[in-house]
Amino acid sequence: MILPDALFYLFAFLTLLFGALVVANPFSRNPVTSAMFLVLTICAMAGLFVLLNAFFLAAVQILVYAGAVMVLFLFVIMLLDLKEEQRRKINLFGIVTGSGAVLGLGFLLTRTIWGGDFSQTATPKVIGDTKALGLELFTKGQFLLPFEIVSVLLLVAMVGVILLSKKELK
Amino acid sequence: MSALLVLLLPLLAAAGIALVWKKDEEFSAQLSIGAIALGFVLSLGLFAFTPAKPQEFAFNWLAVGDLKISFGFLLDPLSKLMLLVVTGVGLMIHIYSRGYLHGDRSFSRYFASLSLFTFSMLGIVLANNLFMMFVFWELVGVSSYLLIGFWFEKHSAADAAKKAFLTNRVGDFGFILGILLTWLALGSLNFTELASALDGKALPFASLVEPLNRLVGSTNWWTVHPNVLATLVGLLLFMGAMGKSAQFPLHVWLPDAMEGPTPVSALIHAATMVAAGVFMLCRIFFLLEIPGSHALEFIAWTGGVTALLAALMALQQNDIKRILAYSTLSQLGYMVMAVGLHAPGPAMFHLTTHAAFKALLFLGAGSVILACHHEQNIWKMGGLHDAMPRTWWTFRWGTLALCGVWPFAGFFSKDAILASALEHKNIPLFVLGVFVAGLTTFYMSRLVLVAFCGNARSEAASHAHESPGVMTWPLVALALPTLLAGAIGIDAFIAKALPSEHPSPNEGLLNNLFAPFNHNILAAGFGLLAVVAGWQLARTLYTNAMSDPLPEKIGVFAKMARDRFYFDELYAWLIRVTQETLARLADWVDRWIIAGFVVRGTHGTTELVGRVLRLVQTGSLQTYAFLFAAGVVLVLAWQLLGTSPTH
Amino acid sequence: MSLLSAIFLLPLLAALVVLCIPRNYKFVIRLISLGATFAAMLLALALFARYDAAPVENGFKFVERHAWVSVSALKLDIGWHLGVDGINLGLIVMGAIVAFAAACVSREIKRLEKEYYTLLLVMTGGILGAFASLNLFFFYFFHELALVPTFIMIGVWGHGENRNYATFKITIYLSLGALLALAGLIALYLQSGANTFDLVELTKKVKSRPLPLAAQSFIFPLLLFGFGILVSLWPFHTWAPLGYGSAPTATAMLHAGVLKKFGLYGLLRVGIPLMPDGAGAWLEILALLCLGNIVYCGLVAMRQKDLNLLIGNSSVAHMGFIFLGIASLNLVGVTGAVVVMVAHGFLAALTFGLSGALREKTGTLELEKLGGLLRQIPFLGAALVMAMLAGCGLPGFANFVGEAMVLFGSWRVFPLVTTIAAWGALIIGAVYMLRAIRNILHGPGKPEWAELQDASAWVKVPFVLLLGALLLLGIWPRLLIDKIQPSVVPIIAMAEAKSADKAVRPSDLKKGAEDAKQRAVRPR
Amino acid sequence: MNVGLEHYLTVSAMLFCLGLLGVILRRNVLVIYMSLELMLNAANLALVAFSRFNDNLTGQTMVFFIITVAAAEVAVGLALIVALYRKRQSAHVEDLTSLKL
Repeated sequence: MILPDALFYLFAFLTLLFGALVVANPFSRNPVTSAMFLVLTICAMAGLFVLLNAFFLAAVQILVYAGAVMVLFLFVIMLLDLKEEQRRKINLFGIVTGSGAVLGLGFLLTRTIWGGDFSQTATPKVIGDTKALGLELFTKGQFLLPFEIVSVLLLVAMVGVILLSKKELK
Repeated sequence: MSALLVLLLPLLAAAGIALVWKKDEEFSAQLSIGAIALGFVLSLGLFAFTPAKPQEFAFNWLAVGDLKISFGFLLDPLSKLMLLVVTGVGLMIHIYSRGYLHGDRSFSRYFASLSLFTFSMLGIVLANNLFMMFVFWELVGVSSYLLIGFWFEKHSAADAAKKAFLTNRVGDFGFILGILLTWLALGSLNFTELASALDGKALPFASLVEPLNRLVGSTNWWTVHPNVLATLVGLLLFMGAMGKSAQFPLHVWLPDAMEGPTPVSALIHAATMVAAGVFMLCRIFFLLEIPGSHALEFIAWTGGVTALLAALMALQQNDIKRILAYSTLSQLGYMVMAVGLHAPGPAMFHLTTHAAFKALLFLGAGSVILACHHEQNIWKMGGLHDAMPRTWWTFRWGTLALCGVWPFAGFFSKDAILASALEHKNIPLFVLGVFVAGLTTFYMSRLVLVAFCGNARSEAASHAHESPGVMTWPLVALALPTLLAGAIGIDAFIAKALPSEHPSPNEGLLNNLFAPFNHNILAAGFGLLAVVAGWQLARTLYTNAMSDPLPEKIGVFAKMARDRFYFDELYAWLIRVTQETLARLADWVDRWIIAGFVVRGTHGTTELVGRVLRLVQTGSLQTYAFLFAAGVVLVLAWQLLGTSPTH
Repeated sequence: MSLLSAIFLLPLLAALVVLCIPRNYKFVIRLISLGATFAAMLLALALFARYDAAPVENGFKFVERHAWVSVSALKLDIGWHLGVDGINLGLIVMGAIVAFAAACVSREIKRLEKEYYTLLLVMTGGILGAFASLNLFFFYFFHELALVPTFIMIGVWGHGENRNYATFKITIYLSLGALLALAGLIALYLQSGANTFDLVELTKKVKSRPLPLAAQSFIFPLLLFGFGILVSLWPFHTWAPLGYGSAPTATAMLHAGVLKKFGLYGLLRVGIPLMPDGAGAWLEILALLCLGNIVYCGLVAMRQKDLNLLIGNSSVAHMGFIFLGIASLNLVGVTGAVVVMVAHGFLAALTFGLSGALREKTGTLELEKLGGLLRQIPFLGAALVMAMLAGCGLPGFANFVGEAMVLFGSWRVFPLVTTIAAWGALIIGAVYMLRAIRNILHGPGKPEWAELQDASAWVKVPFVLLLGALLLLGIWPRLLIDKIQPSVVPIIAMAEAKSADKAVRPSDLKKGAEDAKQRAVRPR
Repeated sequence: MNVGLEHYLTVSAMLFCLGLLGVILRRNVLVIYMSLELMLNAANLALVAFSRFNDNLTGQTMVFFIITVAAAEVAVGLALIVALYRKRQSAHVEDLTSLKL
């Protein structure tokens, strides 16, 4: 039973590595590289989802997130044809305080995570495959209304985007 | 009922003049003279025909809880006598001032305020309780303010009016406190009730001591002893009299009050207003002589000091009206001294005679001033005795009465006071009285010798001529009581009103003339001796002297006397130090501390805080994101680190 | 629409009518506002005449009551409850008379008349409504209704160079005070558990079950200092002289004369009876504060160079007397306080009216510049002299009666404070009043004022009216006092019906005085 | 020691911090936006982990909705960035300081 643990560590390491690379890419400041690394992070995340028996979500993650959202990002980067950013003066004070705050937050979160004892069920009976998720969403009746509202939300987002990106005609 | 009429007539006259406000003199003069003439006749009626027993009728003016203030009249011999004095002398002065102020622009305003004055004076005389007396006390203060400040265009007159009113107000402050204390201790303000509440009770204030002590005692450095309270009541009420009768500490306003027209000085500062204080002392005499209260000694000595001080000041005055003003002050000192020597009877007697001859002297001075074209300095007059015969002999009678020469009224009343000083075994006051009598004769004869005898010193004096009839007839009318008042037994009449007096039977005119001699030969003898001494000294110094020889003789003392012993400067300095600095401090605190620091302070701090917060809005996304993150971290830290993680 | 509600609804109605009149009919606007205030005055006088002092069930007459909002779920009861007893009767009549005088005096306004008169009428309606209503909600609402026009009028039509500063200061101060008072009222509403804003029910409830001491000692200071600020109690008084100095005459008359009494009326009606213990603890402090009012503001008034500031400070000093009367908590003192409230209303209106007329004629109120005016303006001068003398407590005017009663009342409870207060009133008051007369009226005539002519007949009407009122109440005070006293007795009874743990209360002192006099038991 | 809930949560926490760091330090608007997405995914991870270890599916349905919302958000966000770019011709954060007081 040590395979899933090994896989967990692998995927976890990959996710964190790619995440770090999205944020602070030592090689080039080009946004495209960070976009690519974001895609890789999402795929690593999908792997983790699989480990957590959330198979449907892993697929959705890759399909929607990696596929659609990142493509949008690339479109915008291409549209704005951002060049390599020339390195502006490093605002050391900003960096130090920023990372200090983030470290503080990380320390606090881990401290509480490892402090609290969570009741964990060793072997879950529930498998997050499509049928189970479908039943959960539509028959239990709890999430039917939110589902409809989300669809409306998407519509609103579309209208918003169209309006925003219209050229000022007047 | 007729008393109400006497009181209200002048008020109606004043109101009538004020409302109609027609400019012609005739109407206002006739109205107010008619009112006071009718008043005089009625008070004569009251004086003669009503029974001696005091009657009282009052109606309830204000009744709230245990405070019952009524508005009523107490008619007893004392008030009837004063009624006569006020209306009698007042009538003379009304007639006189019609001539004196002829042609003045605000003639009707003068007569309106004169009637208002008479109304308030009558109010004091007739009042049957302390509160009503206080009400009219202030009204008299205001009407004297209006009269003294009659020529308000003159700076000196306006200031004199203000000074008079304020000094009176200081006296009234003491008076109201006295009233409050009597009301708290004895529960009522009505004279008859107070008298009944007092006699037959050992120490009325004893019951009050314990609670008041606890209340005031919180400052526990002085305990309240009943005698202290009794004296306190006496002194506070005396303070009211002090203000009105210009006694020692509060005497500064009287000389300046000469700024008003002469009839006003005559009316106010000779006959009535200043006498109100002495009348009040006699009226509340039973409050003053509560066993254990030392108020009376204090009063006696204040009177004595005032008499001496005023006499000294009068020595060096050159303005004829100021000399008479100071002589009034010293005579008032006599009366207050008499009250202090447990002798309200002689005090009232002296008050009545003084009213007559002092009014005469003032009016005489008025006619002299008018004759010499408003010249008031005696060293600019001279040789008037043949130019103005009628004024001359009436003035001479007044002077003789004032100095206390035998047949005249002044002798009898002053002798009565000196006799009571002897009876009361108060030798120092007796000596002081005799000395002041000498001084009085000295400065009065100085005035007479310089102003009337010798030869004219100024061109205006040389062709002075007798004043018109309307002015000289009142002089003659006043000269009669000056001569006869002493002997016709007024003191016997007064004695009936004052319980503490032993009424001596009034045995006819003739033996009254010699009563003072066989009554107390020592007092009469010394009195006359002082008069003769004073006359001789003045004669040697002043017979047709061109300038005042006294300053070389007594040097700096003369200057001090002329400058009134620098009391005015002392008070001015005192006010400047206490009140002005306090006012300046209060204004400074108000402007800077409360309005400035507190208000501007809060205004300033809010602005400062605003400016600090602005610094945070740097506009860069980074700082916002950072602040956001830092905020989250702090909250989490505070929350999580607070509770121990081991749960 | 009974007599009482007609008195204050009339001006509000007139305000609406004035709104509909086009701007350039200036004369019609002025006529309507004069007519409305005159009618209100007549109604108020009729009310005064028909009010007999016969005791009635819970002390209020001409009662008018309509439930407005009474949501039992929210335990809320805001009803339209009007009523008059001895205390607010005098205030309403005085308010109506002063309002009419203010309407007459506002002839000096030369621009934006329409807005001015609407605001004036709204203010009058608000004032009279505040005094007439017995429901705490409307009591407060009408006060605010009257307060807002004050700020606007001072801001727009005011005089003087620091007019804006004065407007802001008076607005902030009064809103702060009103806020505190509101907090106090709401706390009272909640603590009393009577679930009603109605004063009569509230008093009944509190009489049966007094508020806990903790609640009282918390609510009373709120009310005291809230109303204190509204009434310019000593440390919070700086807005008053400044505000009145730069206010237009009518606003100064109405606010200083009438609206300022709202705080005192509130304290007397709500503060003292409902929270006797709370009041007991604070009265000594209140006595000292009002000493500050009388003496401190008197001294400051002495230093003022401008007549309006002097009068403003003197009106603050008079407030000290009313506070002293209330703090004495006995029948004589409190009745005296109510009399001073009414008398000072007339006095403040008169003095501000006169100084407004003077400013209109001479253009300045600087004491140095003025001088020797009595010859040119005899009527205004005589009225000013009488007003000033009334101000420093001359008998024959209503102020003296009130101040004498306050002195008698508070002498028993705070002898030292009363002595100093008497000194403040008699001497300090007289000093600055006479100095003002001396500087303005007496002395030789100055050339620049030579061609001044006296007030015309119409201008004299309000001053004659106010002087007449002062004199009438001064000469025959029982006209007002017999009506006030029966309504003060229950308040005093409630104020003294508290735990007798106080060290020295007036009751012990009275017992001491009583034994000495062996008098029959007096009505307490 | 087998992998428990804490491990997943630690990973999610670290990923969240990384995202936050990115938002604070990077000055290119798009990269900030991507790190934002990173933080969002960290949250998803934690939710799924909870749903797995608490043995019910609500966590996963939540993630499902979050993803849809994230998609909508990205669309609108990018449109905003494009509009911003068109107006200011720069996507660099330091040029967009018109909010400065």
